[in-house]
Amino acid sequence: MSRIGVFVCHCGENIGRTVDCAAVADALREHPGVAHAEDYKYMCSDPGQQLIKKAIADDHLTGVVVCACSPHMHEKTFRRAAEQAGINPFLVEMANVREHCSWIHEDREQATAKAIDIGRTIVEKVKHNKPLETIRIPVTKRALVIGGGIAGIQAALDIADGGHDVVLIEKDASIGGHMSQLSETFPTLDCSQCILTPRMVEAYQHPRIKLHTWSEVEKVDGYIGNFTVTIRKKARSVNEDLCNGCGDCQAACPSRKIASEFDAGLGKRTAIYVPFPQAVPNIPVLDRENCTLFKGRRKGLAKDACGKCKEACLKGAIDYDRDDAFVTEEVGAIVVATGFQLYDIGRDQPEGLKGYGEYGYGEVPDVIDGMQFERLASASGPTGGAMLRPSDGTEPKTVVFVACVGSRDPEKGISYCSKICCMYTAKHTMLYKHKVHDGRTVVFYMDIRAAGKGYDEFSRRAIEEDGAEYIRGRVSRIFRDGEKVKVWGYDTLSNRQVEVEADMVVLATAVRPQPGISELAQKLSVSYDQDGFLNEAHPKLRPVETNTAGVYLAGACQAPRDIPESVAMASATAAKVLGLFSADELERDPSVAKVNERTCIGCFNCERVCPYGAIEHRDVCDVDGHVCGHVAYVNPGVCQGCGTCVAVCPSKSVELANFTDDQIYSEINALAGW
Amino acid sequence: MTELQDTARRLLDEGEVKVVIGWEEGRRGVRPVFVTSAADCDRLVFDTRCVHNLATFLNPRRSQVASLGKAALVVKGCDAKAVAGLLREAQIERDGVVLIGVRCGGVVGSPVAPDAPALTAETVASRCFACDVREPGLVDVLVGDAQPEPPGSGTLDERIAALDALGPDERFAFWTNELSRCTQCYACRQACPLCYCERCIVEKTEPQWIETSPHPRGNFAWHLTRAQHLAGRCVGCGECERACPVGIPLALINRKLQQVVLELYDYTVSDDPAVPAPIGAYATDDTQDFIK
Amino acid sequence: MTLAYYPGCSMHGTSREYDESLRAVAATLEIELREIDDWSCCGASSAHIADHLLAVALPARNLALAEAQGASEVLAPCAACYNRLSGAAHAVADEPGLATKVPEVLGRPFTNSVQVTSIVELLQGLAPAIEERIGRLDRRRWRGNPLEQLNIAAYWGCLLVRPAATTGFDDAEQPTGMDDVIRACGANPVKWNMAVECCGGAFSVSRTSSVLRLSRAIIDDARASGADAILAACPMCHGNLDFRQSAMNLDPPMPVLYITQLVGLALGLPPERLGFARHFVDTQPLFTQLAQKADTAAAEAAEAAAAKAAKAAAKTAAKAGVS
Amino acid sequence: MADFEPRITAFVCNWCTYTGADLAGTSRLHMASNVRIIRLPCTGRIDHMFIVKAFERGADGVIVSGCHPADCHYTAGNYHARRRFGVFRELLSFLGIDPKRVTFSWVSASEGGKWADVVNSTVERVRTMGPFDSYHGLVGAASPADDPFASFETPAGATGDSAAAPASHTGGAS
Repeated sequence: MSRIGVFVCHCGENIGRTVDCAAVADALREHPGVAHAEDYKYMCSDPGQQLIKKAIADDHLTGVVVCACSPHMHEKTFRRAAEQAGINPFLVEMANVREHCSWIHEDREQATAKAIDIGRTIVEKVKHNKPLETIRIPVTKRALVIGGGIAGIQAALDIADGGHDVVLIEKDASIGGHMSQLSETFPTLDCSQCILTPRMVEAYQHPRIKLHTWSEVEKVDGYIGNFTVTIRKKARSVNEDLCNGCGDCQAACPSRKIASEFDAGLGKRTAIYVPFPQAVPNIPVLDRENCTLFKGRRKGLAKDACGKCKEACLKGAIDYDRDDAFVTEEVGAIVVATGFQLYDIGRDQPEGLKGYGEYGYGEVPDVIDGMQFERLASASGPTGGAMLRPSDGTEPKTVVFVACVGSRDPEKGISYCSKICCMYTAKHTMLYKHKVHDGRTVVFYMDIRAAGKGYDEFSRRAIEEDGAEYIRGRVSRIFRDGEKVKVWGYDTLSNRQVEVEADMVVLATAVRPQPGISELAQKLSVSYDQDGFLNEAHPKLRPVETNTAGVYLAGACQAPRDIPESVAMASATAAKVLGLFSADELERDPSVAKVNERTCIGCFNCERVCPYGAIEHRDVCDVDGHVCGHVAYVNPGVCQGCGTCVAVCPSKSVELANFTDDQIYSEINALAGW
Repeated sequence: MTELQDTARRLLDEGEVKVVIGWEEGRRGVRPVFVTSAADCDRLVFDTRCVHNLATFLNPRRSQVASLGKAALVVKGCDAKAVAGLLREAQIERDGVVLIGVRCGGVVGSPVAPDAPALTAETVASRCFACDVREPGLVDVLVGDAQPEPPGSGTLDERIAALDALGPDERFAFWTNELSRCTQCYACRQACPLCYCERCIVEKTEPQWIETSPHPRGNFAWHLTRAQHLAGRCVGCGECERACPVGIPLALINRKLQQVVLELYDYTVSDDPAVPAPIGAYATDDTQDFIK
Repeated sequence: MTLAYYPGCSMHGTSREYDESLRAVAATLEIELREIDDWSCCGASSAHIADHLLAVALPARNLALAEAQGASEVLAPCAACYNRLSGAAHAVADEPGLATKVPEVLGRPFTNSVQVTSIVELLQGLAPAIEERIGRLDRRRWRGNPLEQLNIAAYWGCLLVRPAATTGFDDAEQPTGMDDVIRACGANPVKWNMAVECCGGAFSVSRTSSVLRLSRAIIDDARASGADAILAACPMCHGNLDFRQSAMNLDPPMPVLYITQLVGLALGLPPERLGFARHFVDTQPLFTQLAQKADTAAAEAAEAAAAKAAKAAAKTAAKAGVS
Repeated sequence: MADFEPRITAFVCNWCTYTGADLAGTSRLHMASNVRIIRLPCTGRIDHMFIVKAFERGADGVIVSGCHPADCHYTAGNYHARRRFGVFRELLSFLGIDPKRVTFSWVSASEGGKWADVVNSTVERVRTMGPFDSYHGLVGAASPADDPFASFETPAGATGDSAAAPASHTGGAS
């Protein structure tokens, strides 16, 4: 027999003004199964909590209902109080008579009646509450960091320095990410590689960091504290243990005209290549798509068409027959730091985006994007840092920069601000001006968004000291006109059309998430927004966590981010990971689903709807031990307690703790007496 | 006919199966038969009276059938869809059963006639109008001659349209009247090849979601639940309605939900077990006109 | 296929060659055009700057007539008419109140059930039929399709694909539909910069100097991009580019073809039936040039084939000699 | 029907709508008092049986509300619910239960105003539709308290307290 205690809170006047709290207590005292009912000015206060503790002890209560505010407010408070008084905290529930009653109604009679209903409903529920034990799960104190850009490197270093092993994986041949491609960085104009390279080397040499480059996440199983990650090590065709990075293979390779990804297509590379001189690790990969030998093999030639790199390698490190290999790593936490790509604005676009064919990108050689400009300006770039335009290698005297190409243009598919373009465009005008003193820079912009430490000063400097001409307006068309590139635009401040005869045009194209981000998100059960950026758990209070426990976000995979923000996020994820690793066991809300194996029919509807992959198959054996069927099993460590499985179970053979059918049925029934 | 018998004989002779489940001539029309010896295979028949959905016998909980050993099952198009449903829902394994597909041009509404009647718009089962399968897929062997489309009769859809045209109150009155006869005998459930739960929800107490007393309110709850559980799964074999001793037009409800999942989710139940059922799947751009 | 046909004022007036070539092409491709009975002005370049309701009601009247005459689709070959008709249909569907207001103003029922189709959409859809017919012609001619020698710049102007929300059948900044039609005809669309730039439009009379400047830029860019001719689908554009060309002192002049004329040529219709005589820029030199190029190409092809045959014969002979 | 006060049972998810309703409270948005909320973790948890049972037990209308698409705390529970209720709504309608008695809505944690709107509009709509006597009366008694079958299953408390029930239900026995 239930002995429920009901405690009605006045919340000062917040509840008491519209609800007759004493009447609520009186009514509920008469309710069957209620052993104690009283009202008090502030239940959450210390004396209030003492009342509850005393009643639990004196009246031997089997459950507690606090008619007060929202459970989101004080459920924890009262559960803790009950626990201190010696009953299971999950036998305590809140009846929300403040947010859902006293604050939204005026008529005292109606509000009181409703408050009694709410209290009665929760009393009926608590009658069916069961004591639950917090779930404890062990933690593998090892982290996986996906992406070896600045965010991933920072997160890996912080976690490793905190004393835990880190597996860092990078899809490209070298870590470093986009930051390694930049020439100089805003707002300080310090050399990007000079500050990045030491960190790359540090990560490579750190005894606690295990690096997999040229690798991608194939599969993620498990849950917080206990992930099993399968990593695809893409065929590198070079034995990493034997290679000493001498570069002889690269020198011997006859295919020398492949567009270099690192130089954003402006430079050339060989088929076997190290993407850039400072690459970490300094081990080449063989690009099978463009390699003469592999082209021949694909055509089915009996004899290999080339083999120069193998001949050149004195260490015997080249291995043409290596296939993709798979390694599994056990980790307790995952940091996603996959970064961004620039919006390729050419004609052919993925679904939902429309491109900017009218800007001639990809057709007019002297129309380039921001990353290409970085390479032109970089001392390690294809021109050795000389400001020469791609079409004919001459020095451009007039350069037009167009901001917000793709960004903030919902008509064309992207409505968000890419955040970094205002600053890097200002930087570009300065880098250019510092190299071409008699050059002219024209910037078409929508707004200048320079919020950040030293940012506005920096963009003012571009205008005031380096003479960039800022024109507020959009560009309608860019096309080739002989040697020149003509830019048509509109100056919205002076209300006139503008035509600029430029030698080169730089488009500040939008920042978009990496291709394949949605597949990765699905592997991690992390949600993403309509633009493909990964969703944080809460935009303000949990900005680096995701809704999948144990998975964290750093850098531009979550939204457009600049370097300082990416690094700050990375360190924040490291703090989260180190916090997680500080205990040997995790505590989880015990509101998880459980299958009744005696009635489960093994249709696995539950498995099909489970967003977390928490459902497993279990064999059922007959008396002789032969497998005679299968039933579902919910892994309580993975289950997050949504209860979707319960709703689709035809025989109702799965129950969600604390939201059982019994409890809900009782609540519905309690309302029958309105 | 001999093709069917020969196939069954060969399967039993070669020991590939222990039992062939098909139809035979009974005293009151055709009836299901379990043939366990090759010598009995000439009892097997197939004609327009073979209305029963034999896939119900594959339910692994039917231990008497399972104890006979590996079975070969004679299937029409609708039966094959039911087998696909069982595969889709992990109730059976494909190599645990041999499927002998028979080409089917429709069956009669009532199987009790002494001879196989020719199909006319009057005699054909109303559900055959909605059937798009002349040759069942998924099968190991396919027998019988090519069949024409069943004679046109959209009576089922017409009746649904007529009900749809009524106001809610009139529809409610119609169904209250129909369901008032229900005795909750659960013959509809037993006949259904896809109602295979060992412990049906109606038998679950604590809580007892569905009132088992055969009053209209309990009957509404039962039939609402049965229909919802079959939404996107029902193969339209009509066995529930045929089994109903009080003649409740259950096929109307099942057919209506077939129309609904087709309209909302572009889904038609098929004999391909790899195609997932619409409930349990979703698309992020599913219709939500009804959601405020 | 039967379509309601809304000619508008131009097709019966300044651009009769557009109308003639359209009718010739339609007859060949077995499309019945039913001119809307009692059609009236679409409001084109003036109504929408005067009054919004008037600008919707004028074209809507014609759509209502088409509806009453049993049509489900209306072809408006003139780009301005198309723009106004599709704009009105869109406005009635989209703007609250207009669906009841417009029939009231018109004094006749209007359910907005008619689809408005542009000439480009129509011909794009007919591309397979055009190609099929060219294939049949090719089997009969010895020197191939002379249009294969034609490099032509597809000029869209402003009204066919703007605003994107009401037209919507192609990209507003980089449309490709006319290129598809050009390719279907066997000719080569050139890549150029001015496909959707303004020709000066309705200012042909009131501000001729602006029109000359704008149209000239278009013609110059077409020529610089290697075009032998410009393709237009708008009577106003054609007027500005063709009729006003004499004032530009161009040498040689740039022929401007209607899209239906090009299709007519591809279908093997005689130029007389396609109204080329009505052009201000003589198209004959273009045809002569294409024919010459085709002859040369055919001769070269024949020569190459003969050389190949000779080579093969020599090889066989050599083989025979060895054995 | 002016004195008829509809009884509405609302099944809402914990993360969006329940929190949105909290916000409505915090913002002191006044609304009709006819709705009783039952809190669930997710719309994915909501079974069609809840709705049927609510009607059986005297509700005149039902609200089902959760997170907007792509906002689900559990990633996809609301998508699954949307499918099931898309079908169930049609089923109800076909059996003659006017789907206007059931409001499905997406109310996020920040949409306190929308919640008030959903509550008020549902109450008003059901008020004009009148009490759901046809369903309640299926066993021949309008009030569950008078229903021999219901009293058999209803916890004694609910029946015992019916005298103290605030809103009087005006439906008559059929």
